Amino acid sequence: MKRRTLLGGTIAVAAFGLVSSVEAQQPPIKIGMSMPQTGGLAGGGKPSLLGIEIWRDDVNAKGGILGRKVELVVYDDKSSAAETPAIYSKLIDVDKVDLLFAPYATVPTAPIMPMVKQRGLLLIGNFSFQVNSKVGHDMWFNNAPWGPPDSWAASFLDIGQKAGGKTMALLAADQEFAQNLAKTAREVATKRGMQVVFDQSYPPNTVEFSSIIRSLKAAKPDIVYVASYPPDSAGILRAVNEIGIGDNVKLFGGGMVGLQFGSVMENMGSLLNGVVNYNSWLPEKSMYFDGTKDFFDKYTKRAVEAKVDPLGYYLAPFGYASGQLVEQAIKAVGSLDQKAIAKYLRENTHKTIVGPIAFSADGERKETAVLQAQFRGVADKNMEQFRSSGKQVILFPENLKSGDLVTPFEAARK
Amino acid sequence: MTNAEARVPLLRIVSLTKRFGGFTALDNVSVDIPPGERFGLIGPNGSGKTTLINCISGAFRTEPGTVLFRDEDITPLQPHVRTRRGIARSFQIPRPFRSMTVAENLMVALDFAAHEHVSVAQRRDTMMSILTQMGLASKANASATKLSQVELRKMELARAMATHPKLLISDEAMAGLSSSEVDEVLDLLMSLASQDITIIMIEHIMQAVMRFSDRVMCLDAGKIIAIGTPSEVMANQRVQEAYLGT
Amino acid sequence: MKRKGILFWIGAAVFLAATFLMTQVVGNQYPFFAGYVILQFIVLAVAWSILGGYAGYVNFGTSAFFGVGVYTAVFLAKAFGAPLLVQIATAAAIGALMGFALGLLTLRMQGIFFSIATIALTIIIETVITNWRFVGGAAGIQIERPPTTPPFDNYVQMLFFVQALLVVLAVAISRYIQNSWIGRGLQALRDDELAAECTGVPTLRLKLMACVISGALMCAAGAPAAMYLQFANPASAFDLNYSVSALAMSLIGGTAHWSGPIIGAILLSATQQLLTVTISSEVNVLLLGVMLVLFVVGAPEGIIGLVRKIFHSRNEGKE
Amino acid sequence: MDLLLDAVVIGVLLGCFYAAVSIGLSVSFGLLDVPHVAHPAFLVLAAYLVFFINEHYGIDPLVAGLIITPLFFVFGLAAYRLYYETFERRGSDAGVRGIAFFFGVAFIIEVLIILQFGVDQRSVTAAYIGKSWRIGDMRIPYRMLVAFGVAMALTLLLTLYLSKTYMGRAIRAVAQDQEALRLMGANPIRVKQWAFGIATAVLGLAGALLIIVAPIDPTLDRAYIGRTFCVVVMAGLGSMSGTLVAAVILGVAESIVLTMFGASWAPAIAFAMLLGVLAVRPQGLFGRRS
Repeated sequence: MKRRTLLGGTIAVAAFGLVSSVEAQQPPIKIGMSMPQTGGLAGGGKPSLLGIEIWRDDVNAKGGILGRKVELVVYDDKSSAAETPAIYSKLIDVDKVDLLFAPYATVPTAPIMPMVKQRGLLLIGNFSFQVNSKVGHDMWFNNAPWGPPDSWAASFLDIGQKAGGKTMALLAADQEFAQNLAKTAREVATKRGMQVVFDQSYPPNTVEFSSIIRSLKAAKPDIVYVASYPPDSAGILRAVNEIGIGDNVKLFGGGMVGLQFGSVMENMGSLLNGVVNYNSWLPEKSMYFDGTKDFFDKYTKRAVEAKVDPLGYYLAPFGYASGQLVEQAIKAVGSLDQKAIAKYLRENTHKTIVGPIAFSADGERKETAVLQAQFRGVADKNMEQFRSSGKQVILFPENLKSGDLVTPFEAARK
Repeated sequence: MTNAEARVPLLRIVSLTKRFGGFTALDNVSVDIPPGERFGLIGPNGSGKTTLINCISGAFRTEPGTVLFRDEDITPLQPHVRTRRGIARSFQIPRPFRSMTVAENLMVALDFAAHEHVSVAQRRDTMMSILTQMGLASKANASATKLSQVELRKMELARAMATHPKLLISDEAMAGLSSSEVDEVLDLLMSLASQDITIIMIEHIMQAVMRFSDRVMCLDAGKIIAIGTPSEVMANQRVQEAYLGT
Repeated sequence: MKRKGILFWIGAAVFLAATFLMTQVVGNQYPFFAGYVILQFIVLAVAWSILGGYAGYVNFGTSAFFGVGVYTAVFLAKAFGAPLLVQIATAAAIGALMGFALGLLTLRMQGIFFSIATIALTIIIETVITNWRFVGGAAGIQIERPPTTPPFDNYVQMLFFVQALLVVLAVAISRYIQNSWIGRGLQALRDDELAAECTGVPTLRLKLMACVISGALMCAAGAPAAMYLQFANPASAFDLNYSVSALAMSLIGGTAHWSGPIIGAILLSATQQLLTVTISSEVNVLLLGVMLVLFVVGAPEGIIGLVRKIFHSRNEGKE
Repeated sequence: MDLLLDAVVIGVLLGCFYAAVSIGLSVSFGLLDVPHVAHPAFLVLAAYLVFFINEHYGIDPLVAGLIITPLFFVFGLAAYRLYYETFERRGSDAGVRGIAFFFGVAFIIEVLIILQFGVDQRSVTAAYIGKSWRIGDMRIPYRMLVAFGVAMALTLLLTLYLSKTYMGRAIRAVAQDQEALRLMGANPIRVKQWAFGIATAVLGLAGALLIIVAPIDPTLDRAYIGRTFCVVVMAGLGSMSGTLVAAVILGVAESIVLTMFGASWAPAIAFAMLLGVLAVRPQGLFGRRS
């Protein structure tokens, strides 16, 4: 008996809190999401959220959408998949939000995909990787620049092959995102008849990479494709610097998460030089679109107060872009009808601060806009240097290219 | 003692040896204890008394040597099985079940060691009669942590009694007690012995051992150095050396 | 005793009827999502306290059992498309086996050594699952729910009711254990293992029993989580959070009585659910820490202990 | 063969690092029986303080570690006092509740770190980070040599302290028999408090090592609960040199698996070893209990 009253009480309190908060005569447009603000993904979740918040403030300063203000309803999912179903149920059934954004990253997003599909709801993805491939939801749109799943590995291997690379080593973290990257890399390599001479997954929380790098080096690969997570990325680069990687390596990097974050880059300093890694946005001339500069002016100011990544290149502008996507779609459709919004998003190309975005049928980008960029001339302990162009030279895609590959890897590190 | 029964010992220890690493705690100990005997076990500290008890009650495993109880080899049996066969003990440092009341402490023994299945009410009666005999009836519902030293000793004996033992081993049940309390506990043990229970008593208080025992055995460095009537053992030179010499 | 037993079963029946009615009447989905999580933690806490509370063996491996439950369900769903009840039953069986193996391997160890061994076991099992490609490996796996079976028109409602059944089962077992000779034996061995053994308590067998029952229930609680999340990855399924929560809930509620872990689980997980959708930040984690410290310091016997203190005049230790 | 030798060398150094971060626990848990699951949280906290000092004053991380050592000593004294007042004083069965208490403390520390330093990964700079020492074909990172040095120093100092000084012997005595100690005229609580202070103080240097060897983030402590307890238990409670040996065994095993076999199996191997040790020798390799 006791447990039911308690449970009922909880729900009543939760529901009550909501009813009282919405009182304006023109109800705001509510956009609901969970966002990792604690746990392992918080380092990405926080800047991403800040990007979305800046969009909200910009939109509201302009008078909102359809004359209605935008309100964000955000809960912390603690970077855990176990939390998101209840949170999104709350957002849908209790908060009755008008639109849904997905949390940053794949793991927290995966459990809500079947749910939004079943209910026929629009979901704007946030840097998750291939969560829709099995679910097949036609109202899913990912803000990430990934594009077709294999394009990422393909572009990296292209660069390597052009530089004369024939064999590949693969080093991946034993965690979901890295494993997905490694899988596509393996497939692309097989398709191209490229020999994989080293293929290892290392466990999370590996402290010391010297021994792994040593055995990787012994395999003498031309191309080293690394799919790693923030703490390991730093450890791997350190070990590479200390142990060396051999003169035959022409290209090193690819899928190292973490080298996009300001604090990590600052800490790594000159160790980064020569690494060719994926990215989503960089302060190169080719990357500035309408509003991009304005956005970063605001972000830089607010990031200090919020204690989040001072650079915020990787995720924050895409958070802003998510907002721009729905903003344009709602304005064009003239209502909050999710089916219509989805139709509009699918059929048009949208202008955002990260460039034009067009979606293919699976809700991913039509074409990949994942950058492959090489670190050059990076000095130690200097955050500000990354704000100027030339520190990360874009090698791919062609239309954004800002320089050529320096190879071999050991030479590029100097 | 001199009757025919004495030839079928209740407890029979044959060439028992126990080693801890390189240290030999018991060295080829053999002894028979006939039913109904009051058996005193003495020896200086570290002579192997408690080790011997642990071997009898099953807390320690022995490789060479066997322990026979009522003509059955109990060497491979676990302690709780031995308890059910009729070997009960108290501990040198009392080990009550602290989260329980005195009554509950005894109920554990009655629940697990009772031979036949009896009703809860009957078990309660048994418990109360044991407590009354031990002079603990008024403490039945007190927490075991609230007992005085002598009460703890008595409760341990009561708990051991609740397992319906044929052999009761009392390990220094009088240590740290006042002389009047020693007498009290000694009287209790005597009265238990008169109920057809064989008792092995380890004790440092010589007077108590002398008064209590039919027979006394003295251990030193894991070996039996003397066994016989109390006065014989006391007169033994090696016993005197063991106690006074080292 | 008898009357209390009847009251208990009436209460359980009312609880089940109410949860069932809720699935038929309430249209809003959120109570089921949030309620499911709370019920799941009740089962975990109750199961944990059978070994951790009654026997005093602190199992840090709740997440190992939970995760194995999740992956049993994932495997069965993927390999055979097995229905939910089969998943749960199999998970319980595997959990029992796991508990038995863990017990055999480790119960001869005293106290904290057992806890450390359970940590080791968790990491080993997680590594095995991480390297098992069939169930998705490290990358995780998305699982499709089978169609909903009547009388439920929504899968989460069904899961909610199934978890409620598990709660009743777990509580009934826990209550039975406490009131029976098993409970007294476990309590005795928790206080003093040698003394218990020498009082006739078959300690190893009782511990194994507790381990098996506790393991089976934990695994069973984990199995429906696969269908609840429709996704599983090792990092989430073997989250340390499950281990800490089960322990914290039992202690906050109090382990001296079967109702303690229930109270603790409801209090803690309801608070967490509430905080997730209100304050929703680091403060949430902070609160768990502060609550743990405060309760452990201020109410060492948990809420049950506090209540007993208040009604001290009643005869204590009985039920 | 070259690779194997390499793996062993790196493994030994890695093991030394594990020893350094575990040795405090070997005192607090191994000798004092305090179920200190917040030990890794204290460790991460120390690492963050080292980061703070390094970042703001440009002081070498090892020196920074030494600077916070007295602070941590006092912190340890206070922590034990709190622990004693709430648990040991009330008598037995602190076990479960002690664990819960320290879990709570660990969570609080974690959140405080997030509030103060944010969730971003942090690391320090020093001359010996990022460079390596060449011997023939082999290259050994200097930071691992630092770990080696610190671990050796800590083990040696603690072993000497525990065997040569009056207080050290009292600490070992308190682990064996409190009553005997009381008879010696020493206050066991004082002794334990002092020992806990020392156990916490060594975290200053250990925390410096943690951030020297690899970058840190606020939730890193969770990864070290298993490792540190594994080392201390495998060693056998309370043996300082045993801690070093057990940690080195763990490090070498991990390193060999990482190099020679599937890297992803490394954690399972390490912990399977622990289970094996516990099953055969429940008292650990160098256990104090017979």
